[in-house]
Amino acid sequence: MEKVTLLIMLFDLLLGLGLLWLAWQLLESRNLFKAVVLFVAFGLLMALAWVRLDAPDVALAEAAIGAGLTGALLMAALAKLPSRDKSEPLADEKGHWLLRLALLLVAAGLGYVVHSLPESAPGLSAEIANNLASSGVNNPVTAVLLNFRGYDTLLELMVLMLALLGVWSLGIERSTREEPVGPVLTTLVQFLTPLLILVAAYLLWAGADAPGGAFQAGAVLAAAMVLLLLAGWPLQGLLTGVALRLMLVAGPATFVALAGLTLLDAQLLAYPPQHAGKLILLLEVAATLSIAVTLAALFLGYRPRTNKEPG
Amino acid sequence: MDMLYLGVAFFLLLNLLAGLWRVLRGPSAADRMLASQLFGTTAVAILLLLAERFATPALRDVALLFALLAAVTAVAFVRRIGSSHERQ
Amino acid sequence: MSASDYLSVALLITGAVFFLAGTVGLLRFPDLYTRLHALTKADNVGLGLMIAGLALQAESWAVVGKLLLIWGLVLLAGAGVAHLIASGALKQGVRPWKK
Amino acid sequence: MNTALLYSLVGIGLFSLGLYALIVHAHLLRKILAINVMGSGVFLLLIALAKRTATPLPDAVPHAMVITGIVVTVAATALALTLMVRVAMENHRAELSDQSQE
Repeated sequence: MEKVTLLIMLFDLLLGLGLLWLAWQLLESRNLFKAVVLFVAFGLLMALAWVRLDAPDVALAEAAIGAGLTGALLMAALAKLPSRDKSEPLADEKGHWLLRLALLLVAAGLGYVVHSLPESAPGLSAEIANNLASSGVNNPVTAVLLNFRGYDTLLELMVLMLALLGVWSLGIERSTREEPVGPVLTTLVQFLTPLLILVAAYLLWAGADAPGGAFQAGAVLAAAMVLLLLAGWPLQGLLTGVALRLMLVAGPATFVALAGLTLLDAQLLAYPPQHAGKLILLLEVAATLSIAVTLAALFLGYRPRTNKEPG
Repeated sequence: MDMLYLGVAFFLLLNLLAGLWRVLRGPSAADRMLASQLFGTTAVAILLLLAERFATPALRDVALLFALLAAVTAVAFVRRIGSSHERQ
Repeated sequence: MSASDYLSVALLITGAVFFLAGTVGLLRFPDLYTRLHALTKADNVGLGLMIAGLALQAESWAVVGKLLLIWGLVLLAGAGVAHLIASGALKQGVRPWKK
Repeated sequence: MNTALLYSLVGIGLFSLGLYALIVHAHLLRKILAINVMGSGVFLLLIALAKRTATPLPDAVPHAMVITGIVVTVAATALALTLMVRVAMENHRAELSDQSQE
């Protein structure tokens, strides 16, 4: 038994030191492409850290977003930078000792505070356990996200929408000269896309009882769309105008409608327990669709237009 | 068995961190991308071992996601950056 | 420990050796094209052996199915990505290593 | 040393490294990566502190907050990257200069 605990501790120590070392390397590397690849590897190790901290829901979200979307977003942005910009010498760092000292003091202070926190703090876990039966789902994280603190999720969907509005108001439509798609990429995408859609549906359904839910499912679905865009499918021509807008607002609109209805009856987003399960599923389906389309549109980087619209 | 799962997982984590040397050294962008692809596979193996050791089936779903999405970053690299982007 | 446990132990350890071979190849081989071998060592054989070892311990057939699905996906992605990276590099004029 | 404390300290370390890089480096992509690393540090601290329950199940509220945070981070990163590309188009380099230009 003693040996097992020691081995787990060594694993944790190696993972922690690996994370810190990777962060240092990626932030101080001369070459920006290297920094991006290291950042993707950093996300991989973060997922392992979530696993060690008993947070499988967070690990799923990190895997769905870190492995698929973040890397693709960074690669696409890097490709748009002027080429001489990609490996510039780092700033002269000789004069930063005062800053280093100050940050070291801040880190030491924070470390001391965390160290002096009590060993055990139940937080809200008892309240969640007591109310889980009336929430309509069995996974505490889903219950918090869509029932107990549903307003957080509502506002989060609004933030996603705002980010997309920002990108659309800035975004520059550029016709990148793309190489023709080879048979290997086509086959790969043909195999992966249906599976990605299936896994998204599975995660959405599983979210009620096990780790999973709207965020993870939405991110996986977004990854499928990003893959199709990368493989040259004209998704940006298909999803335009009213259809696109409807999908973008499906999540927030369902949420707001439900918030209004519950406000008439009792309290903001307090569902009647006998309907809670169904309402959460409805919200999750709408939120998954909106999250997926919003994230894919963020990757696209400009507002797709119909042919009729003036450019 | 517990000891073995943990031991192999620890060994694979060491392997992964050693492989980072290739990302740091390059020389080409394609080399770095390839190395990070290998990390994805190693992470899948570690997750499956931990799923068995700690009896947490959800970790298999995390591994499944890594396996499914491993190609996305690499395809983004091939389609957007290509391998000539930097040669030293 | 039963016979299947011993078999699992053997499979897991052999799998770990293949992962080690993959890392050594990644670090020591002279050029991009030879380093591609590292990917196949770990993906195809190393992970395959590990999954066989874990499948022997699995509690249900559904778990075995999921494990095999994961292996298949890693194989597909590994093969596809290796091809895309290599053919891209070849087109850009990265020359294969010659002794 | 217990797990929660170890990962909390790693989280603080990541936050400090990210903050340093954010201040020191001029290139906008480095700044975006630095903010992401800082965010990961904060998330790690939150989840590590959520583990300090008496039961084996950790507190689910920080977990839900971090999942929300991860999705918001990727959206904010996408917006920041678009801004960066725009700056690079106007300035011919992805940096903000000290002098205000007309």
